[in-house]
Amino acid sequence: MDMNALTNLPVFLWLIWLPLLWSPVVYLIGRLARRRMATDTAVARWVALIAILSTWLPFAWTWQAFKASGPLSYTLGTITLRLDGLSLLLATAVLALSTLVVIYSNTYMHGELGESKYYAMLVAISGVMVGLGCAADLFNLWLWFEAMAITSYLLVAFYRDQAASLEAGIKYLVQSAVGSVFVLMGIALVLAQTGTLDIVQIQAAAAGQSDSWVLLAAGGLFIVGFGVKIAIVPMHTWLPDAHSQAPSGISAMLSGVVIEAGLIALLRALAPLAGTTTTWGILLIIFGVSNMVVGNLLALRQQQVKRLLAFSSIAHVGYMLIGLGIAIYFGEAAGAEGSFFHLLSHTMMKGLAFLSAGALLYVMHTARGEHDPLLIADLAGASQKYPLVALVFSIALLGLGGLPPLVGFMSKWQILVAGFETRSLMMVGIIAFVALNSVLSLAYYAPMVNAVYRKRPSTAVLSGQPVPAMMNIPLVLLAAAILIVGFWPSLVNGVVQPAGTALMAAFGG
Amino acid sequence: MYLNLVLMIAAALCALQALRTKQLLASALWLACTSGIVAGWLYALGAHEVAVIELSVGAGLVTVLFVFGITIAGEDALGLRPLVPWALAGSLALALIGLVGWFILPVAEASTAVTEPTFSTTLWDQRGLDMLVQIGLIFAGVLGILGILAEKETAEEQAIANYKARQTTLIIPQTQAYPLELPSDTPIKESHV
Amino acid sequence: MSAWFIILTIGLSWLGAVCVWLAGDNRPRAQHALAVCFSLAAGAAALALIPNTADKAVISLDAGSVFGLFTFVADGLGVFLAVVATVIGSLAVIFSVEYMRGEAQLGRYYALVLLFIGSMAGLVLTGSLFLMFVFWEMTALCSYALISFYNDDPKAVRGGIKALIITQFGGIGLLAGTLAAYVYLGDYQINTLLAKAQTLPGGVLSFIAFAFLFAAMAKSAQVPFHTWLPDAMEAPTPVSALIHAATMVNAGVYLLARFYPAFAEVAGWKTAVLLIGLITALLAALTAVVATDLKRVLAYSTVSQLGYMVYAIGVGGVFASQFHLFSHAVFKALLFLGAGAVIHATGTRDMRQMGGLRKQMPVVSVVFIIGAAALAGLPILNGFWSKELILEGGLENGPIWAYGGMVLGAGITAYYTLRMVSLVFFGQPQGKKQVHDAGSPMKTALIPLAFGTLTTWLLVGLFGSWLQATLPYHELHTMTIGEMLLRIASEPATWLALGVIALGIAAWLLRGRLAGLAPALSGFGRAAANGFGAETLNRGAVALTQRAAAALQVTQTGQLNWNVLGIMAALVVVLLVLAGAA
Amino acid sequence: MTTEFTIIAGGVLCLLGVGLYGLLTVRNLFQVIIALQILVKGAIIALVAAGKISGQINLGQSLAVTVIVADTIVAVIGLALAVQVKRLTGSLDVKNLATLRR
Repeated sequence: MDMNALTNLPVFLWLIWLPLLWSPVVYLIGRLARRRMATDTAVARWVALIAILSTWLPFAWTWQAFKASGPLSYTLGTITLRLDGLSLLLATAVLALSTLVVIYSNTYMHGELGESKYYAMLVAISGVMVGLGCAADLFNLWLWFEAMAITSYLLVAFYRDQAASLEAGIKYLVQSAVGSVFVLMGIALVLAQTGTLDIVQIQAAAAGQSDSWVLLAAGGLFIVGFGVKIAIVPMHTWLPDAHSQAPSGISAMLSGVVIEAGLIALLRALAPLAGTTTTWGILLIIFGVSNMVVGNLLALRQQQVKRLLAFSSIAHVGYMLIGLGIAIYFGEAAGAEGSFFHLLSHTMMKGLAFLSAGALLYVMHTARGEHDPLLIADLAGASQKYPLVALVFSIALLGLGGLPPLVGFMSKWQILVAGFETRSLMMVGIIAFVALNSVLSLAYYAPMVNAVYRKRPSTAVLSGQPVPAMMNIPLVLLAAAILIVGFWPSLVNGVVQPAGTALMAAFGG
Repeated sequence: MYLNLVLMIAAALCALQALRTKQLLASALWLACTSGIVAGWLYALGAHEVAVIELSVGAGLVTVLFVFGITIAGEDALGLRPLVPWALAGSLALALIGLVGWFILPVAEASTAVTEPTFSTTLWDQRGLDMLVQIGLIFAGVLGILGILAEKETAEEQAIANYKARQTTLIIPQTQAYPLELPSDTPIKESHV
Repeated sequence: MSAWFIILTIGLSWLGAVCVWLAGDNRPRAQHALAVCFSLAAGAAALALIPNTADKAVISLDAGSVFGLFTFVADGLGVFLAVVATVIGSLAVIFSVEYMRGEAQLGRYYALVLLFIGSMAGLVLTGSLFLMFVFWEMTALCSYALISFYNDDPKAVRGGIKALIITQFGGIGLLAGTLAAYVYLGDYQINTLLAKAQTLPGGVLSFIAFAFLFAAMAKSAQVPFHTWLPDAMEAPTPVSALIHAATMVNAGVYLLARFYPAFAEVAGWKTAVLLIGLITALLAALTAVVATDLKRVLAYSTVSQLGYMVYAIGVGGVFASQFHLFSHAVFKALLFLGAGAVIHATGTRDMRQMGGLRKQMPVVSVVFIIGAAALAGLPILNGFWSKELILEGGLENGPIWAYGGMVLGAGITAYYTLRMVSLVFFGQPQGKKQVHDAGSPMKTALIPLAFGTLTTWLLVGLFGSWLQATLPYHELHTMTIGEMLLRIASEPATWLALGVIALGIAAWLLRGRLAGLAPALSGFGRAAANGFGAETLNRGAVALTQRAAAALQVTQTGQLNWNVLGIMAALVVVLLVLAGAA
Repeated sequence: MTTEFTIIAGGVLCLLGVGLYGLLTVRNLFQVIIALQILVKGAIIALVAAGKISGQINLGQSLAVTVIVADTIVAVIGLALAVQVKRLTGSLDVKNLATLRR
């Protein structure tokens, strides 16, 4: 590969390679600095910040190029990477959230054993997820997916001296691995049936075999295989453990973008098989409903804040699945747009919820060297000592509950509109059920908000430490985004609409 | 054809044995056996290169790692009553493969032969991107193992111990400044006035 | 011009909320002052809208995608309710200066009150169904947060969450109706729905009509959704006066009145509305008879009066219902604030521990009795005129049995009102505390309301012609003051109603003789306390949900083997579904 | 040819079935990882056979190599986790590894 070819690479590739190249640099510099000085000056956190900030540069260029000429693509050998609306959506969410998480971790993770590894993985996983969003070859997609899993195992089981953390890591690993084998089986079936792995070519080949049972089986395997990572009920059982045991920044990443990356991987894999049956959409709707029921009911009984938030993620995946189901089954583009809007708003809200809960966990337990979970009872009176964290936490929770004028309401609304647009009586019933679930979810969000504003503080609050200043930055930014996009939802149209268009194109034509 | 049948039965039996045996070391060796048979099977299919890799990695490297792990960790929890009842586990597994089999069997005849580039061209040129991603994968894997398993990293440990010590000294005056016990429950005002 | 006043009405309230919050809880004086200033300014802006009403949208912003045009209309109905919200809102804020003095977390209190005032004004001024739903939910949110304001008290927390869940549950009706209208009409404009209602497929129109009715029932605390309102009385009393008496609970009635022209022809709709109003008015009034908590008596009376308004719409009396809404907002705010002054002074809400306060709190007792007389429907107070208008409309256009029920309700109202007044202000003092009359901020709020209770009925002609001029789709039976006087004085129905009210009063005065009835009524008292079964229904639903959740928790075994079983079972199910469909 | 590939598919399904059955019944963490490895063997054969069916056995081989690498990494991380669990809790039993539930 000569220099000319290197400079001619499409700019979006740097969005993928740059973090991946930075990752070993972050690790090595972090290690060396620590060896040399034997103090607690962890350089890795600053290098990671530079790394993630530098990725915004190719992002801006990519954005411009996409606006100017639509989807970008790059082919090496027989494998194509294509950046379309869907990839751009994921890239936006991933980059934004990982930047904030790096800033957040600056104090949260400071002084932990293996800090440089943490940052190396965090930087790597953001590149990997962008790559996942761009993969246009079925096997390559799986490989990115596997890479995402492998980079996240360490992050989940980061507290290696905590049995609970290891337990969560093992469940996550085994269940992901089972899912990944199912996906491989599906890929083998598709390859055997169509003779190709390129998504566009598969679609062309599958179009002629609308009654192929082999392709049906492949689609089923994809749904279940990727479904493990998306936490579709009943493959969700690992999620509450992993999300509650991981460091809070990672919980935010897992809930905010990793689940969503899995969802986009599923859509990519399922799209070329769209012609074989219309049942895909129905399956997504069925799973969406079961996700909402299970997620909400289980969240209702939780006493640990992070575990509760994890269950609420399961419920929120349900909304996205229903929107996508509407889009796929009824051909209703509004469903896809609503779903992608909800994906973005869930990234913001759940990101904020985990980060602010994490901030409280940090000041009440972690900073004191304890590993107790944050209980709802611990929240009592937090507003008196931590007014800012209490406010943003409440904003996140009320947004998740779907109260206007926060962004969660707007995105849910769009999904509901799509449901009514189908003018199908069954769908209207389902939408009413969705709305009912939204109301039910208030039964566990509202008590937390109440607890935060109690006048009599809990012991944990009384003995808590002050919130580090760096931690406030991502909290304030996310809260502002939730409010601003809530008041002005068309702000995100630039990301959401191309994604919707891309999905409809992938499934429709 | 009969070779395939034999290999298939042998592989499945070895695999089953690996999961049923009551000795961890034996279990790892049965896995190596399975791997060896699978390698032979791959060879018989005409996949000569991958057969070699399977033999060296699957039967060789992985077994060594298993044995290594087993010697560190020791035997434990073997042959206990399973958490999912045997009957349920067996019938669900059978139902699953039965269903998948119903969907995909019989497998159709091979399509017309395509002239295909050599293995190395396919691997390094056509699937070059996969190779690139794999580098990242290996890096992440190594880091992951280090992160989970690394023995005490003396310099780092020391630094952290220092850091934690200083943090604790920061905490102590604070915990004393705030009363840890809640003030005795003063009744809330009867009505909210 | 009116566009700016609308922006000011909503914007000033919200800006005030932010400012009070930013002022911080360690500067309570600044918080009180800021809250009063901003609420008064918003009230002034709303009043300035009165001469600037119009029947067309004066603000229109394109929000894009599925959110439609954000429009605001300054028509009579909207402006009237916005004025009620902001003016009574500012009086409640002034009252709070004394009532909330020394309380912790004033910032949260005032911010939520101001946020509520702005949202309520937005709810009635907007011309877009989508925005209406947004504001609808925002008022519910503020209401919830203020009910739970004293959130160290589990009762307050429970009450708040109950209110939130029930009104949100009703909100699903508004949501479904709005979405159906959007899908079939192509936009969210209220005027589009009113203009094109008859072009909708019949089933769709009925769906929208009943969905909106469902929403209105939950918001306006109609049976069987009324149980949240009495429990909402854990809120600070100025909040009860503002949100749970004068403004938010009227939103349901407003919704029905606003869309009456579209839904009047829907088969069964008017009958349903009428029935709900009748049942609510009667049951709530009966419950008020046995309640002993002063604020709960007022809450039940609110439910009952809302029943009157709903009934009025059911018999086609949109104007009468709005006129009663107006009167009720004024006298009920007066009653609540008066009750607040009493509770503030005595430190209890139990009427059995009050008594004899007439001498100790002369000003409060005078204004409270004025308000109570209006509630009882005694001439010539505002409640009398508007209630008579409703009853006469009911006699003319509704079934006679419903009319009979409503007149009976008027008698019961008189009975419990008198009971309340005499328990609180007459008889022997029961409390041990030394009680003082209200201070000047409280009086500043009470006296204008008392004055309004005496005089607002004089505005009937103005109010009517104003509504008629700006509501193109409504057929209103408005009248001038002279017509009203003549009509009410000449109708025999008036005298009948007054007779029943007199009977109610007599029943209280002769209660000693009627004591024999007490055991017979005790079972009824229990049923009333239970909200006539609605409370059991609530508890049943909660228990069922909790039990389902507990049962579901078993599936989260935490054991790896079972987790993998979940994945396998999912694959089996997916393949079975696919096989079934293929 | 049909029968050959049908037999291979049957073999893949057998490995899949055995692996999944193992995941449901074994309680030792090492054996859990072994069960995962058995599943992966099935996937490798499936990919190679799929390549052969479509006349591109070298493609199938390339995919299989990648899968071997990736899943070996997963297995090793799993082993590392298991060893660490044993160090920390003194047990490899899945049943003792179920503190996070409900």
